[in-house]
Amino acid sequence: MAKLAGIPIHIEQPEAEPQQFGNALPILNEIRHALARFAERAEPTRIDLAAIPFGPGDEERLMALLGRGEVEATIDALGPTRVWETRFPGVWVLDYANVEGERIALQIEIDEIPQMLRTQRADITDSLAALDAALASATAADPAAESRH
Amino acid sequence: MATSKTLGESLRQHGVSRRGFLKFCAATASMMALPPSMAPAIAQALEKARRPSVIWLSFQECTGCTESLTRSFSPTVENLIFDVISLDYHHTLQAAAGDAAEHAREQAMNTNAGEYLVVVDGSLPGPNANPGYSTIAGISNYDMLMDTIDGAAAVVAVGTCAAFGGLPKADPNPTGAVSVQDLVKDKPVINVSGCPPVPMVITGVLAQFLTFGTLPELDEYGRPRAFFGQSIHDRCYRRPFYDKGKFAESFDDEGAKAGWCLYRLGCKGPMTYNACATMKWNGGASWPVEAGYPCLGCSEPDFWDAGGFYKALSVPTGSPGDVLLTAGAVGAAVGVGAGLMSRNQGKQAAKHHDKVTADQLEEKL
Amino acid sequence: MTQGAHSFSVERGLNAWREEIDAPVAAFFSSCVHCGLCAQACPFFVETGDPKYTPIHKLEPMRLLWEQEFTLWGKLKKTVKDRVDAQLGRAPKPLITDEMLEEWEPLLYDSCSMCGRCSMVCPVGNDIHYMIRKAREGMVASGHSPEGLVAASVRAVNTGSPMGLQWKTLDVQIKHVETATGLEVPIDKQGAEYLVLLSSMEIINFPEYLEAITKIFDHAGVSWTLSKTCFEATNAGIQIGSKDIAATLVQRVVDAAEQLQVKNVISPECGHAYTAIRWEGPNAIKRAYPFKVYHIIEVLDQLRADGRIKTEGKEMDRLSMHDPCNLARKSGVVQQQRSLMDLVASNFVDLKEHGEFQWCCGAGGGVSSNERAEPLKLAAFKRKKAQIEEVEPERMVTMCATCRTQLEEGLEEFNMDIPVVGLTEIIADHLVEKEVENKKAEES
Amino acid sequence: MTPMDFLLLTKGPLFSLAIAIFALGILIRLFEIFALGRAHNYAAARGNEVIPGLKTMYRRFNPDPGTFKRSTFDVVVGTLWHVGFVIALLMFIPHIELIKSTLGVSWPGLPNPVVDAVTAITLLGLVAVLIHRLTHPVKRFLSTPQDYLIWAVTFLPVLTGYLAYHRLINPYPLALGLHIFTVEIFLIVLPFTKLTHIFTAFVARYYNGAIFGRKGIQS
Repeated sequence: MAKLAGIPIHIEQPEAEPQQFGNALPILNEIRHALARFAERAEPTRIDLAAIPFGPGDEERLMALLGRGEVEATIDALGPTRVWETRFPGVWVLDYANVEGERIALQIEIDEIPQMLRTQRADITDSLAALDAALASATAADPAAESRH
Repeated sequence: MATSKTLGESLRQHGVSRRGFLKFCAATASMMALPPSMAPAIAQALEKARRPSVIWLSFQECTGCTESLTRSFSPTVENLIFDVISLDYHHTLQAAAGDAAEHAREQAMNTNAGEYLVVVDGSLPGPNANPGYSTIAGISNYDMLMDTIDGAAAVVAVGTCAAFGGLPKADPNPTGAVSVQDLVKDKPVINVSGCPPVPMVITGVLAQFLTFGTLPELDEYGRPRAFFGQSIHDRCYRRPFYDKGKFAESFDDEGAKAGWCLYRLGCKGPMTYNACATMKWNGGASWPVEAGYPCLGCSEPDFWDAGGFYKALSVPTGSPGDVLLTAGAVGAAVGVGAGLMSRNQGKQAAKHHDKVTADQLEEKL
Repeated sequence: MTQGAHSFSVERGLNAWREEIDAPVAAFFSSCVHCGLCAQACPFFVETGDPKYTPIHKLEPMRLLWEQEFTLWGKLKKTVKDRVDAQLGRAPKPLITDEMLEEWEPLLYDSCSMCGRCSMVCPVGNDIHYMIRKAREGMVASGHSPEGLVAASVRAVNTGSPMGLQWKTLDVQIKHVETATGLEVPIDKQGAEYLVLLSSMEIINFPEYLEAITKIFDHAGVSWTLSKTCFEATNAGIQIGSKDIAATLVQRVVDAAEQLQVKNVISPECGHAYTAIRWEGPNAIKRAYPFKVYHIIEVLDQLRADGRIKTEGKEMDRLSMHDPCNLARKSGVVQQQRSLMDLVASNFVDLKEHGEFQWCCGAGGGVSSNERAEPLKLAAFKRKKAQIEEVEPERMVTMCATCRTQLEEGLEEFNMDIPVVGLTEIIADHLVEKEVENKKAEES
Repeated sequence: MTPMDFLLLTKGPLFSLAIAIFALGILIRLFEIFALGRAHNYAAARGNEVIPGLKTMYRRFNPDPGTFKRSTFDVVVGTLWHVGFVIALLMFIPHIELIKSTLGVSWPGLPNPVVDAVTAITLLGLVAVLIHRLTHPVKRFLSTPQDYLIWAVTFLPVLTGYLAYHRLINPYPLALGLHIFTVEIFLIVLPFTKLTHIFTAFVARYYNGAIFGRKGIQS
């Protein structure tokens, strides 16, 4: 029996180029069709990348192909969600992570602005109420206000 | 029991914003293998969903399934789901022990009669086997299962042992192990197979139940199609190599290093239906094939006895080479014997040859 | 051993088949997949369209015997069948009955000229005509052979000629040839290089053949002879399919050749005579010959190659050629006749399928001696007719008296004005005259 | 019996049984033929026997122009499905693995989409030849129940293989089991029917070539 130390171990250098398993291009095609649909009918699309059998390197290749555009945002809710527009305007990447920074979902969204970034109606209503409350309490606390009446 | 609060309320109590909730729904949709466009429907349903009571029974098992579930990085969406279910009995996880634990189970059954979910991991000795092989609090697994499912809405068999018998049932099956579906005939049984199952698949099934209050569509083996609808082979990122005929021939050859197909190393991907290839393991880090290891087919019935982990799927289990040689040798011997008999027949015929003469022919005219 | 008039029986026929079944037959029967391609190679099927004329079907009774008696599987099946019959108390049905053989008689004789074309196209490689020849052994022994062939066989054995021709008839011919040519026809010349055989049909229908070879052999300085004891080359035993009769007839040739101590025997312009003496004869008498056997065309081509035949002038009309099956496909003589044609024809055109893939005239294999087969013989000729029409020759050349007769009769039947000539005669017509030749030699 | 039980049965004992019957049967058939032998030929040979015999073994794959013209369908479709069958049998990687495990020899396979296309063509070809057999006067006349039986046992492995590959039968172990099972039927039936032509055709062709070759003709 070989001693443990006798078993040769050599560490291979990580390859410079990520290996390609050919799954990035089909997604890019799907994005292209979604973008065409949006241009014609203003129909948004969301693509869940969890359902795609990516091999190692496929995701990096796709992201490299999509590149980065002008907009970038972070939403802080249940952990960070990073949102950025790719170099193809209208094509967004949404990278959802939990509070520990581990990814829980990765999506591509084709829209003018991703759903996640929009403020929801209910929140606006709540926000109006909150603002009113803030105003009321501010007014109550301001002695100068009464003197104006 | 906390079934009165809806999931929406529960989440908001946890300080989850609407954007957070939307994110949660997007992740849930992804987990349930639903299209992202389903997220609003999920949001709507989840707002109103109530916390179901869950009773988790562990029989002849290795706790690997529970490990799979609880060892996933926390806090994840899976855990959020767990926060909103009421896990009323799980003898590995719960603090109570002995009579108190059993009491909790009985109480949950009574309070939520007809509505609770039973999750089972592990196979159990069948009704004809010696019940002593596995008991909890002096109760045989069989009795406990039959008693508990009585008022259940549905049963979820988690792991290949519960779903198909798994390791305990493997040849020669000393404990007479059977699967849950072998015993439970009058309740819906959902099999979430795998050894262990992908954690997100377990929670995905629970999420579906509490989101829509319905059971998922099942395949021939009672598994949710959403996760078990496609074979590992069909979703494998190494599939193009299979199609091109590029194979790793051993675990350390150039093909293995280049990430070629593992069919020849015994990969059972073509006959295995599971979500590993897309959902992956350890928070999406990797999965067996990506790690260079052939799929064992652990989510399939009788995978332990399916002819060897490192034998290619198409390879017969016996030793056909020997059979071929033996039968061939016997065939050759018998053939020569039979042929010589026939040849002798010809010789005998020649001996009895009756010469045709012109005189004989002439008399015919 | 049975003797006498009524000795022919199914059992005797089956016994003959048992003698005939060998490894090739077993391989052939094991391989047939009923694809029917052999039918497309058979003029009798092609021109009648009747599937029963499919060549392999003609062998079905022999195949049944092979399967039951020459395969372990067949023997097992028979044992089981017999057991079942015994259990049910019924008599086992015979595998092959007299009625069956009677039904197959016309298939094996009237609709098969043993041309061997099917053997060339069978995709699994079955040599069907090899088996037909063997099957006929059993047909003779079971008493199911056509009257015409039986009569020809009897005449051949009893008179020395299938047509009952006597030496004196030939003698008249010889005198005639000698007068016409001024040359001697050698008879019973000891130690001659070649013993020349003739066929009765030639002597009666095409006397010009004897004259032609007399001239050619004189021209080329060949030492040859006829034999008074045996002039007949044809072998009715081969046609009817009886190696016993065949052996008797071949033995006469061998005796004559050995008596005259010739080195070679020449078969005339007759296809079946050639295959009979060349290929079947030694096996019928079970010994190799002390002499060689040639078809006249082979001899002429050898003389040509040796420069011993000098010709002048060429036929100017459009000539085509019919290869006799027995000579080309069944004996490998294909190039020789073409080399000879080049010598004497300026406008020669081959039929589209020729040589080993030629089509039979329809008269071979005993069909021409079988009056019952007359309509089928004419039907099969239509294939040849179609081939001839494709190339539109002014005359046809052949080198087999049976083929030549069939072509002449067939073309006349269809009112086609295309004369048929023998190749040997054409060569004889173009020989350089001796005196001229001598003069030329003196001049140079 | 579960689908996996069925698969294991077909991959294990049934497969061993099938190849035992196949090997026993086909060797009996072949030796039965060879043992019959050939009578000594006394006629002086014009040509060689061995070389033309071997040539004919190959040449009958490639029919003469006249036969091609007269039987175009048989030649084209017949060749097509035979070649397709052999390619699917010998060039599909899982099959090569099976052969390697049984006989210890292996060779590179073809890409699956190629084998898939070839299999589809083979299936169509087989259906076409069945229709041809049912409609062509000579073929219909010659055909016996055995001809239809061997068509079926040839068609089924190809069909089930195609269905299994495309997962048109579920669950997969059942699909694969059915495929292997139909192959076993094929192997068992082979030695006792004219499927023996797979082997004996080459013997027959050799004899044909040798008989003609001796007379100086390449058949």
